[in-house]
Amino acid sequence: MRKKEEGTILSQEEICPGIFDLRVKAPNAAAAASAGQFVDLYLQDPARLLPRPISICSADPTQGILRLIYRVSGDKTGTGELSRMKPGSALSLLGPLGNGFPLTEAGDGHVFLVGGGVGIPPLLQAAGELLDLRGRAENTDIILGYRDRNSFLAREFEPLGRVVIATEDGSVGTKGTVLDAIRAEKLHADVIFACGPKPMLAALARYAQEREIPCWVSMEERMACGIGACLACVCRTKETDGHSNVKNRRVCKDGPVFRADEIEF
Amino acid sequence: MRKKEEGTILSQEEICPGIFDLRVKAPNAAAAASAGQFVDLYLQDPARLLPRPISICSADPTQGILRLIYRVSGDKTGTGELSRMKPGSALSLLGPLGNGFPLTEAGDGHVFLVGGGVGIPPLLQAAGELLDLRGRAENTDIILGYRDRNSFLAREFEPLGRVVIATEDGSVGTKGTVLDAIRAEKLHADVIFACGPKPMLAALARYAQEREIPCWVSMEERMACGIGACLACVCRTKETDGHSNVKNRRVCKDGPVFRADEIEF
Amino acid sequence: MKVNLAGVTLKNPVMTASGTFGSGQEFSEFVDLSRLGAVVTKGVASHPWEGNPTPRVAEVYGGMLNAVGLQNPGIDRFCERDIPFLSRFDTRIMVNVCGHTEEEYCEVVERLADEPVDLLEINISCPNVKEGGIAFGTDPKAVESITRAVRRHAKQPVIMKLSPNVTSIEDMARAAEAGGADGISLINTITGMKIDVSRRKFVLANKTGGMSGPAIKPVAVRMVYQASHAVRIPVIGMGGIMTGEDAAEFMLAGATAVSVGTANFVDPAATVRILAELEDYMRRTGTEDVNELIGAVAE
Amino acid sequence: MKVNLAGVTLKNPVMTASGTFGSGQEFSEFVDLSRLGAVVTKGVASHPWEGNPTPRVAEVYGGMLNAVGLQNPGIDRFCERDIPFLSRFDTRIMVNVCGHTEEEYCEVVERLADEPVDLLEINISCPNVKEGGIAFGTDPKAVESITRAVRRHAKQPVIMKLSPNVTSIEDMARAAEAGGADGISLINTITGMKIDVSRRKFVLANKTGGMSGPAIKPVAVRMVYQASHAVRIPVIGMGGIMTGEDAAEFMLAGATAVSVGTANFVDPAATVRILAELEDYMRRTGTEDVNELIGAVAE
Ligand SMILES: Cc1cc2nc3c(=O)[nH]c(=O)nc-3n(C[C@H](O)[C@H](O)[C@H](O)COP(=O)(O)OP(=O)(O)OC[C@H]3O[C@@H](n4cnc5c(N)ncnc54)[C@H](O)[C@@H]3O)c2cc1C
Ligand SMILES: Cc1cc2nc3c(=O)[nH]c(=O)nc-3n(C[C@H](O)[C@H](O)[C@H](O)COP(=O)(O)OP(=O)(O)OC[C@H]3O[C@@H](n4cnc5c(N)ncnc54)[C@H](O)[C@@H]3O)c2cc1C
Ligand SMILES: Cc1cc2nc3c(=O)[nH]c(=O)nc-3n(C[C@H](O)[C@H](O)[C@H](O)COP(=O)(O)O)c2cc1C
Ligand SMILES: Cc1cc2nc3c(=O)[nH]c(=O)nc-3n(C[C@H](O)[C@H](O)[C@H](O)COP(=O)(O)O)c2cc1C
Ligand code: FES
Ligand code: FES
Repeated sequence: MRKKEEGTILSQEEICPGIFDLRVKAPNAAAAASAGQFVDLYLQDPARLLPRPISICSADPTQGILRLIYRVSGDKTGTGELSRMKPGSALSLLGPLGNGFPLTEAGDGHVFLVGGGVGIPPLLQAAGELLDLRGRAENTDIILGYRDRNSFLAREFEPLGRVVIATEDGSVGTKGTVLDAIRAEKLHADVIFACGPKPMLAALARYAQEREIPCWVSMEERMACGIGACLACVCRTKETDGHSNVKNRRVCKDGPVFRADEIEF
Repeated sequence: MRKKEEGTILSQEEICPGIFDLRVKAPNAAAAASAGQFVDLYLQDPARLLPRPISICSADPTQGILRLIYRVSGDKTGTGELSRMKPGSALSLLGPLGNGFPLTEAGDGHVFLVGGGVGIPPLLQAAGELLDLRGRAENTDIILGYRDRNSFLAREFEPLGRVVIATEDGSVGTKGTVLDAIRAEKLHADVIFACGPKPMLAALARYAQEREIPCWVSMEERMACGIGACLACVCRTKETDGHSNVKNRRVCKDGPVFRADEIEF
Repeated sequence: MKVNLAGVTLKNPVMTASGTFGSGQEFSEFVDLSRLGAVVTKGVASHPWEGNPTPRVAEVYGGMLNAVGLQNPGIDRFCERDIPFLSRFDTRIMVNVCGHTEEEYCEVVERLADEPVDLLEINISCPNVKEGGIAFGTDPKAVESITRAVRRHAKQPVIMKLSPNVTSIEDMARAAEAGGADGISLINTITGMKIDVSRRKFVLANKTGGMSGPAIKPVAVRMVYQASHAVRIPVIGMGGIMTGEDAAEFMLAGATAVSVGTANFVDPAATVRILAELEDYMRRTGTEDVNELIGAVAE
Repeated sequence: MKVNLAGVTLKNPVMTASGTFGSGQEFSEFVDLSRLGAVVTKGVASHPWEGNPTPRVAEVYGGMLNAVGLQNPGIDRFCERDIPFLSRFDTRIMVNVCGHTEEEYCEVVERLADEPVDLLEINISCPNVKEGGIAFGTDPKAVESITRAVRRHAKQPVIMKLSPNVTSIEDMARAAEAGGADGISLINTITGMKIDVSRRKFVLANKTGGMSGPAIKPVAVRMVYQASHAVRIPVIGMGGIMTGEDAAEFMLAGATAVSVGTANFVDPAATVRILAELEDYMRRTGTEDVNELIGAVAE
C-alpha cells in the first residue's frame, strides 16, 4: 500500500521576494519522482485541511531529497505557513502524484522547455532528465517568463540548454511573454513541453497547433484528493474522456501534463 | 485600557502524572494578582478559540512571574497542547481575572484553607498572603484532598500552616475526603476558604453552615469571555443578584470566590 | 468610514454581536466604545429571565456552542442601568430584544420608544429557548406578523435578526421586509450538539446549543449574499468575523454593517482590531469609501 | 464490530462518504478496501453528467466547499467498470444515486436491481446542481414521493440521503420513513460561500458550494440525534468525522454506521485509521460490542 510520507525539512531559503526554495528529506517520494510530477504538502495548522500541490523541481533519489520551489501567496495562506517552517520540522507529503512529462517523445528533435512564473521549477527536473536522456544540451531551448528581474532558477538552467528570458517589465531579456521571446530570438522547435499560467499555455497551444508541433502542457487546478477520486480538479477536453465519460479529465491523475491539442482552453 | 498580555513560558515541569507546573513571565498580570484570582490562557491551535481559565498558584510581582499548576485533561485537549509548549514559547493571557479570596476576613481567627485536586494550587498564594498578613502560621490549617499518593505541592505548604492530607485511596493521610480528615484530626475553624470540586464545596458549605462558620468557596464553571459579559459561567444563588436581577451570579466576574451561604449547591 | 444603516449614520460599520458583549460595561475596560459603529446589547425581555442551567458553553472545532438561554435582567433594570452607561459614549446603541410572545416583544419595544436608543434588533432566532425565539424565526408568516406588530410599537428603526436554521433565508428576509422591517441582521447561531464520548453525556446541559465562530462563516456569507439579493432593506452581516478581511468579505457579499461576536472571547479588543484591519484592507485595495464594498463582489 | 444496516450486515460501521472516494479504485492504492464496512460510491445518474466549471473546491476554516456538480460517467459505464472492480473486495457496496427527475432516479435504481450491489443511497440533497438534487430534499412531500417511487423500483434496501439545509430535519426523516425508506443518511454538505477579498470574486465558479469537514460536525451530530429520535429506521451519520472518537460521537448520537468524507483528503488512509481508533476507543471504554454505542448518550 502507498501512504503519506513523513518528510523532514532540510533547508528553506527565500531565493527571490516571495519565492522559496525548500529541500525535504523524503526518500520514497524522491526515489519515485520524475519530471512534471508533483507532491501534495500537508500543513500543520489543523484548520487548513487541504494539501498544497507543488511540482517537483528536482529529486535526488540517492540522497532521498526533494527540492520544491514555491511562491507564497500571502501571509495568512498555507504557503505563508509553510515558508515559516524551520529546518528539522516534520512535513508530511503524498507523492509523487500525476503523470509527468513524456520526455522520450522528444527523440532527437529540437525541444522547447517553456516555463512561466512558478511553472518554471518543474522544468529544471525536465531539463536535467532530457540531458541525461539525450546526452547533449544543444537542441534544447529553455524559455523562461518572469514578472521582473527576479529571475529565480535561470542560472541553474544554463548547463542544460540555451536559456532565453522574457520579463513582463522588460528588466531582463525580451520585454513581454515567452512567445514574444520565441519570436524575438527566432527560435524553432520540433517538440514543446510547457508549464505556467493558463493564458501562456493557451497561447503556446495555438502556436504549436499552427505549426503542427507536438506540444505538452502542465495544467493547474484547485485540488482536494490529489489522487483522482474527488473530481475537483478537472480541465475541459475536446473529446470525451475514457475515464470520466464526459469532456473533461482529472489534472491530478490523468495530468497534470496533457497533449495541448486535447485541451479545450 | 487593559489588554491581553503576551507572556513567555519560562519553565514547565510535570510534577506528578498529568499535573504540570508552569512558570510564565507576565509582569502585568503578576503585579496585579492576588490569591484566588485566575488568568485566561489562549492556545496556539487556531481551532481552539476559547481561553483556559487557570488559577494563580503564586505570583512574584518583582520578577514578573506567574506560577500556574494545571491538570492535563487529555492528549488532544487544550491543556494537552499547553503541556507540550516549550520554555521560550509565547503564551498570551488575560488577567488577573475574578475577585480572589477576602483574606482579611480571617482576622486573627483560626483559618481552614481547604483544597481538592487542582483546587489546591490557588491556596498556595492564599496561604502565603495569609502568613504575610498575620505574621504567623500557627492558626492556619491547610487541608488538602488528593486522589492518591501524588500529593503535589503539599510540601510547599508546610512553612505556611499545619498541613493535613486526605487521599481517596488512603495512600497518604486520612482515607477519604477533606471532611473526613477534618473530623479525624478534630480540627476547628473560625473562617474557611476553599477551592475544589463542587461536591467537596457543597459538603464544606453544609459543614460551615451547621457550625455557623463564615466560609468562602471558589467555584468552577465553563467560561467563554472570562470578564462577565457573556453569562456563560453562572452559578445559582439563593437570592436575586444585583447584577443579573435573577438568582445567579457570574463565576468569572462576581467570583470565582463566593460566600458559601450565597450559593445554591 | 461612515455608513447609513436604516437611516442611522454609524461612524463605521463595525458593531458588536448581541450576547457576546453584554451592555458594553465589562468590555469598556478593554475597548474604547466610542470607536465602534454601534454597541449591540445582549437580548433584553419584558422581565428578568434566568436562562439555562450550566454548562452553557462548549468549545468545538473553530467555534463554540452556547445555550445561555437569554438570561437577562429585564427591561426595567436595563433602562435604568445599561442605557445611561452606554449613553456616555459616542457610539450608536442598538438594543437586542427577545420575548416569548408577540406581546412581550411589543412591551419591550414600547418601553424603549422614548429612550435614547438608536436602533432595535429583534431576535426571533434564538435556538436556546423553548418557547418563542426560534419558533418565530423559522416560518415566514410568523416572521411577517411579528415584524408588523413590533414595527407598529417601535419609534426606532427595526432590524429583524434572522435564524440560519431554515430552508430558505430568502423567504425569511422577504417576510421581514413585507412586515415593514427597516433592516435585517444575520446570522444568529446554527444549532449544534457536542457529546463527551468518554462520559457519554451531552456537553451542554441544554443538549443543543447555538454554534458561532469562524467555522460558520461560509454559511453566514452565503446567507448574507442571498438575503441581500432578496430584499432592498439593509443587511447586517455576522458569523465568524475574526479579521478585517472577514468583515470585508461580508460587506462584499452585501452587508451594510457587520457584527463581531465570538472573536471578542478570543481577544477582548477584537472589535477595534478588526476595524483597524478593515481600514488597512481599504488602504491596500485603494478603496476610498467603505460604502464601495457593499455588495461589490463581481457577479 | 458487525452492525446490521437495514438488513445488511456490515463487518464494521465505517464506510466512505459518497463523492469523496470515487468508486474506490484510486483509494485502493492506499487502503485495503476489504477492511471497510462498505464503500459508498460517487453519485451516479442515468447518463453522464459534466459537472460544474472549475474551481470546484475551496478551502475554508476547518473544512472545504465543493461544487463538483455530480460529474459522473453515467450508469452504463459505472455498471461495466466500477461494480466489477468493487466486487473483487470483501466489502459491501452502496451505490449513491442522483438524478434530475423522479424518472431518472428510478431508471438508475432499476438498472442496479440485478447488479451485485448491497445498498442504495439516494442523494436528494446535493446543493450543487440546479435542477433536481436539493429541490427534492427540502420539501417533505417531495421527499416522501421520491422515496416511494424509488422504493417501488429498488431491489436493494433504500437509504435516503438528507440535506441539512432545512428548517426541520425531523420532518424530512419522517417523510423518508413514510415513503418506505429502509434507512436515512445525513448530513450532506451545508451550503456555503467564499469570496476572495483581494480579487472581489467568488472563489468557486458556482458561487456557492457544499461545506464539509470538521467545522460542520456539531450540526451533523445534532441532526443525527434529532433524526434518529424521529424515526425507527437506521441512520447513517456523517459530517466532519476525522477520528475514531468522532465516529463514536455519531454512534452515541444515534447512528448505526458512519461515513468518512473530507478526512480522506487529509489522509488517504483515514478510513482504516478511524476504524482502528474506534476499536481503540471501545477497548478503552470497555465496550464489547459496537452496537452498544448506538444512541447510547445519556438522556
Ligand atoms: C499540479 C500543480 C503543481 C503546482 N506546482 C507549483 C509549484 O511548483 N510552485 C508553486 O509555487 N506553485 C505550484 N502550484 C500552485 C500551488 O499549488 C498554489 O499556489 C498553492 O496551493 C496555493 O496555496 P496557498 O496556501 O498559498 O493559498 P491558500 O489561499 O491558503 O489556498 C487555499 C486553497 O486553494 C488552493 N489553491 C490556491 N491557489 C491555487 C493555485 N494557483 N493552484 C492550485 N491550488 C490553489 C490551495 O491548494 C488550497 O487548497 C501547483 C499547482 C498544481 C495544481
Ligand atoms: C476559575 C477557574 C480556575 C481554574 N483553575 C485551575 C487550575 O488552577 N488548575 C487546573 O488544572 N484547572 C483549573 N481550572 C479548570 C480548567 O480551566 C480546566 O481543566 C480546563 O479549562 C480544561 O481545558 P482542556 O483544554 O483540558 O479541556 P478541553 O476539553 O480541550 O476544553 C474544552 C473547553 O471546555 C472548558 N473546560 C473543560 N473542562 C473544564 C473545567 N473543569 N472547568 C472549566 N472549563 C472547562 C475549557 O476551558 C474549554 O473551553 C479552573 C477553572 C476555573 C473556572
Ligand atoms: C454567548 C453568546 C450569546 C449570544 N446571545 C445572543 C442574544 O442574546 N441575542 C441575539 O440575537 N444573538 C445572540 N448571540 C448570537 C450572536 O449575536 C451572533 O449572531 C452569532 O454568535 C454569530 O456571530 P459570531 O460567529 O461572530 O459569534 C449570542 C452568541 C453567543 C456566542
Ligand atoms: C468533493 C465532495 C463530493 C461529494 N459528492 C457527493 C455525491 O456525489 N453524493 C452525495 O450524496 N454526497 C456527496 N458529498 C457529500 C459527502 O458524501 C458527505 O455527505 C459530506 O461531505 C459530509 O461528510 P464529511 O464532512 O466527512 O466530508 C460530497 C462531498 C465532497 C466533499
Ligand atoms: S483533486 Fe481529486 S480528482 Fe483531482
Ligand atoms: S465567562 Fe462570560 S460571563 Fe463569565
